[in-house]
Amino acid sequence: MTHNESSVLQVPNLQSHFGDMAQQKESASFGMWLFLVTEIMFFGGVFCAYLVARLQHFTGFAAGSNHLDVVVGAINTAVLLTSSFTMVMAVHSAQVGRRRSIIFFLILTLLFGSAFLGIKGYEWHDHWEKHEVPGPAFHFDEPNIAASNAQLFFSFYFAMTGLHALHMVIGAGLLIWMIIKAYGGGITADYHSPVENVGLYWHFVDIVWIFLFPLLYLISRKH
Amino acid sequence: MNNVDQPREHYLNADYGIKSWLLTTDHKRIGILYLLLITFFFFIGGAFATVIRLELITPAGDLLTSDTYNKMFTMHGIMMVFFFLIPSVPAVLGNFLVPLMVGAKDLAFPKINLLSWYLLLIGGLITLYSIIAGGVDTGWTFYTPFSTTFSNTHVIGAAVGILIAGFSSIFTGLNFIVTIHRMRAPGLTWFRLPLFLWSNYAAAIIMVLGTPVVAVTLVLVALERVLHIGIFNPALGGDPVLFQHMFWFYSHPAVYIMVLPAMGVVSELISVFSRKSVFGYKFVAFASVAIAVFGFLVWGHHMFVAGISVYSALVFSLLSYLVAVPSAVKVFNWTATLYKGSISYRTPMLYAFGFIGLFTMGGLTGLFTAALGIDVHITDTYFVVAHFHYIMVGGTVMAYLGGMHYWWPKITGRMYPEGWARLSALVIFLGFNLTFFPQFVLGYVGMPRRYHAYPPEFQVLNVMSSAGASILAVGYVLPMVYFLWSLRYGKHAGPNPWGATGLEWQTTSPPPTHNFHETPTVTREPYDYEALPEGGFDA
Amino acid sequence: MWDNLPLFPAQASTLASRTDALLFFLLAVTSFFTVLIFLMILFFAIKYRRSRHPKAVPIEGNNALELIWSFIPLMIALVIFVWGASVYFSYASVPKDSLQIYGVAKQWMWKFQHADGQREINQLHVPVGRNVAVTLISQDVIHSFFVPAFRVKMDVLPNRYRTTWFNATRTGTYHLFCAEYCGTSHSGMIGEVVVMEPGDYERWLTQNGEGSLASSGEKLFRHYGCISCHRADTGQRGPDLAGLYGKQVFLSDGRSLIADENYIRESIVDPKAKIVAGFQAIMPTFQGQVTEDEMTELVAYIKSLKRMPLNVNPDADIPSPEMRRRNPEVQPAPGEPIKVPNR
Amino acid sequence: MSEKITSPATFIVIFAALLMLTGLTTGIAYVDLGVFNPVVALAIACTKAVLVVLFFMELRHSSRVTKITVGAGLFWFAILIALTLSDYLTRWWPT
Repeated sequence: MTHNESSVLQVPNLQSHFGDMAQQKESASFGMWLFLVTEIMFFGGVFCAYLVARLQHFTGFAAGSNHLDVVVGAINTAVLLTSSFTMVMAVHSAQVGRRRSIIFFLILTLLFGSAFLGIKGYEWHDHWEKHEVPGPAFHFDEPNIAASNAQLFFSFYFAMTGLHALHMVIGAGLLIWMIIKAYGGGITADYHSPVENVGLYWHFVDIVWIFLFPLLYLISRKH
Repeated sequence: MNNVDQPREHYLNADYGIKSWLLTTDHKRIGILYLLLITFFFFIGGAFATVIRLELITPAGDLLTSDTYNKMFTMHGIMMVFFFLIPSVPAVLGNFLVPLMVGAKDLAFPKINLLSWYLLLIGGLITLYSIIAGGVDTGWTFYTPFSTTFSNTHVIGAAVGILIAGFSSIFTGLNFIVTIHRMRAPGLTWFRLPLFLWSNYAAAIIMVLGTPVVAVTLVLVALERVLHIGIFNPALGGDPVLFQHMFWFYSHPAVYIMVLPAMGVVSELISVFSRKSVFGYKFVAFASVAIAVFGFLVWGHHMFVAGISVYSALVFSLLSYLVAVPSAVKVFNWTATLYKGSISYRTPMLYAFGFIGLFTMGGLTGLFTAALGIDVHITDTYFVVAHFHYIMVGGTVMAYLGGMHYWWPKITGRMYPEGWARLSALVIFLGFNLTFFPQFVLGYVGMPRRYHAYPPEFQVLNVMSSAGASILAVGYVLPMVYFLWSLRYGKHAGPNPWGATGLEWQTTSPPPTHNFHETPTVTREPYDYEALPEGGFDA
Repeated sequence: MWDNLPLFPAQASTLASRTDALLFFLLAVTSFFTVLIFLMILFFAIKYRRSRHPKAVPIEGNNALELIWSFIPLMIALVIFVWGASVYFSYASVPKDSLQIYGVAKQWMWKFQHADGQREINQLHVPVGRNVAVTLISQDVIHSFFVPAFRVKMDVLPNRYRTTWFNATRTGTYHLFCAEYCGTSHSGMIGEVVVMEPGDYERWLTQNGEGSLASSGEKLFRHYGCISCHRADTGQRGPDLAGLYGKQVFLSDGRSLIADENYIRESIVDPKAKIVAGFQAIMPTFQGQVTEDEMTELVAYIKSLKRMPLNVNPDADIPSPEMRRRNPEVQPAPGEPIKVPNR
Repeated sequence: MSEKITSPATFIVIFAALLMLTGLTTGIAYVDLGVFNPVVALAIACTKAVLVVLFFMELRHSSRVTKITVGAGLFWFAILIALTLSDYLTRWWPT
């Protein structure tokens, strides 16, 4: 945790302002966690707004929620969890230094991540077809339900899943970067903190979805 | 430690050319880049303030149209808050000093540090573009539904600019926290850290935890303008008061982002110019952290008349009084530090005195605004304007200038001219009080803020305020001139012209690129002036 | 007082003197501490200046002192808190016997309507010595109703009625400001509050009357066809509104609420938002058709509807939502007023 | 600071548990539990999140300061929710 001048020389991948690899790795990991905490607060803001709006317009939110396809949502959750599993295997491969299996698992992660985005895109398209996208064309006809409240639900739905998807896209970019880096032999058993930190980010985005799925799809099924 | 060992190579002359500056990862050079950038933003924000004060000399709205005036105070607020005050002490002095004070070669993430500067630059340019393209007229607070539905100015541009600047702030905070945790020199335990580091650490906590919330709030505002979503739009079932909750969750603690690092500067100044350890070091250190934490619990006091529940208002008012205690503790400790000290009246100390005085008045008037019954009357009046200018300008800017004078020899290797500097400190103090003290009266008498024209009976107080502002402007231009002058003609400074104890004074002035010729080891408590050799400095 | 340099606002309401008393207490406390700090700094700075006191005496700190100067400010702060809260509670609790005035804020004017039907713009006439409640709503953005002489301020929100009150103690004309920034002519959204002797106020009312608010509301009630469903006799489609205001309403989703102005308003602009138990959501929305002024009249009319003695049964048990779901017979028949005991 | 390497078997077990919990929460959503539907759904989500954080993200083996950091993030999120709700949940209380 402290500076050590003597070990500076001749360690590849060690940036000159760090004392040793352990300090560098610890700093990078701590920095990543700290960044994820800022992400908690970023999504936390929207979650808070969602909670307040749902309290105020409970019936409309429940009705809107029932227009989401739970089965598709559940499948997508499973897809994303699978990508998290392959990600953790990629990190594991990096720790034991198997280059080809790092690349294999990273590509799998990228594929599952893309599949998630594809399914999400299919759902969005479906809502578009059904005129469930907020705007002048919004249409929602159910007895005893105010369309404006259902529209507010869909506003949140698109804002929250949209912000989540944006994070997924950024994650996919990071994965591609890692694949290239691993392909060039830049990830080894001695130096793999980039893959670990991308993994942390990927899992965090997964966790956000773990909460979005029940909040948007599930908790208003029965009422 | 004589002032003749001017180093042959240091961070300023290690490399030349535009590229060596714009692509640098040296925290000291990035600190200078920040200094240039926020000085630029400060004078833009100051220009808007000048126009505002000129308009308010007469009761009628005769200089500008209402729309222009509204854009002026909006842009003044946005520029000063997001592009000057929030980056001021942390991004300039903090960037320069945090690695030096912990005895490290750089911040933990030098490239991210450079990225932070570019984010502030890009955010600032986008915001400036919004100004040139026609301006923004929502007030810096962006209250909905005015900002989302009714204003037809460049709200999205300003929101995106602030969002990007917000990420700059997040990354700076993140860098500071990791650096202070992971990069301290051998022997530099937490309770040996200079108080400047404690307070910057506390401010970094707020940057990291608060900024994301305002970021996502502004994203929602922008989305609401572009798409047909109505999260804050009452016409679509949304809730404008919810916006205020989310906005102030960050924007109240943001005041502590501005003032905590300033308090850190003052702790250093008071100590070195009294040649004494800060009285109650641990209490001052923990007070910083306490302010950072409590600061997050009080945002509702901006909303006592906005339509929140009475019970919620009670809770927020009570919590607001709790945050007053650590602030009071700091003021008492600074004052007690002077007791039996050996006090020198060098310019930085004058600024520190000015800070304590103005911050005390700003803080104590905070007791008025946090008192529920009185806040009903004074919120959204000039009383509040005066109150937060005492904290943010009287507090933060005084400390920032004090710090600039104090570390100027370390940054540039040259001394500033003492006579002129004392004069400017005095001019700023007087100008400031003349500008903002009348506004307390104005507010209690009932003049609402953001008024382009006002009833004639408020004129005398407004003229006093405008007169003060012109004095204040002179006070702010003076340092610009003599700092530039000193770069060429200033006396050479030795490594430790003030006889201070921090690690930053153990290296040469200006420091070499890697800060220390050999990694320092700390064996003493902070502010141990006994251990220093007698004399040899001119403080 | 100097006309060009007012140092203190006029004190013209019961709340003003209470607010000012707290202000003076705060001024005393804060002046004391400001002067104390200033004098101590000055004293130390002179006494221990380097030329006279070249060698500092090292002092680490003193825990007892730290405790004292944490504890004393905390205690003072708590006193201020309690005092401020008590004033705030008075401000927030609208007395039941208040004279009711309605108002609409819009960019950039104030419109007020008195119960007897007088309307005025950017002027508000009120009697002295009487509790006056002002219920306000905004037609567009957030405004704020601010009368410095009364020490009263309240943000006026779109889509939500809020009520503030005051009891003027001195006749005269006082400033009315919009205190929440609301766009281009924010500073032009000012008016005056005219406080009159009760007799003068009565005279003013009769000179400017146009028929009471409730009677205008009744016309609108017929004009918009509300009457065809919301009636006690043959109504099968909508709940009768007599005696609705201030009473408990059971909703079809099992919740219940107290009918206030905001509930009535919401039911007009967004009828499906809250369905009364036992009814179908067949009412169309009137959003965009009813102006805020008309809305005020409608609300005033519905508030004025007293319950027919015939249908009143103050001793009847309120069926709990649970019971109502299981046993539909407990539900009030359509058109029958909701039976609730007096609270 | 030697690195602890978790065996893939652990990851497979956790992964299976996560899939099971997903199925479980989806199924329970169709059972009427009254007010407990959201409670159960969020409890399961929290369990899943904890599994991911502890095992996939290896918080178990992280430094103390990292654990404190995560705790601080959750604490601040709780502040945001709690104090915002302190307004919304008490708005209709009588004065």
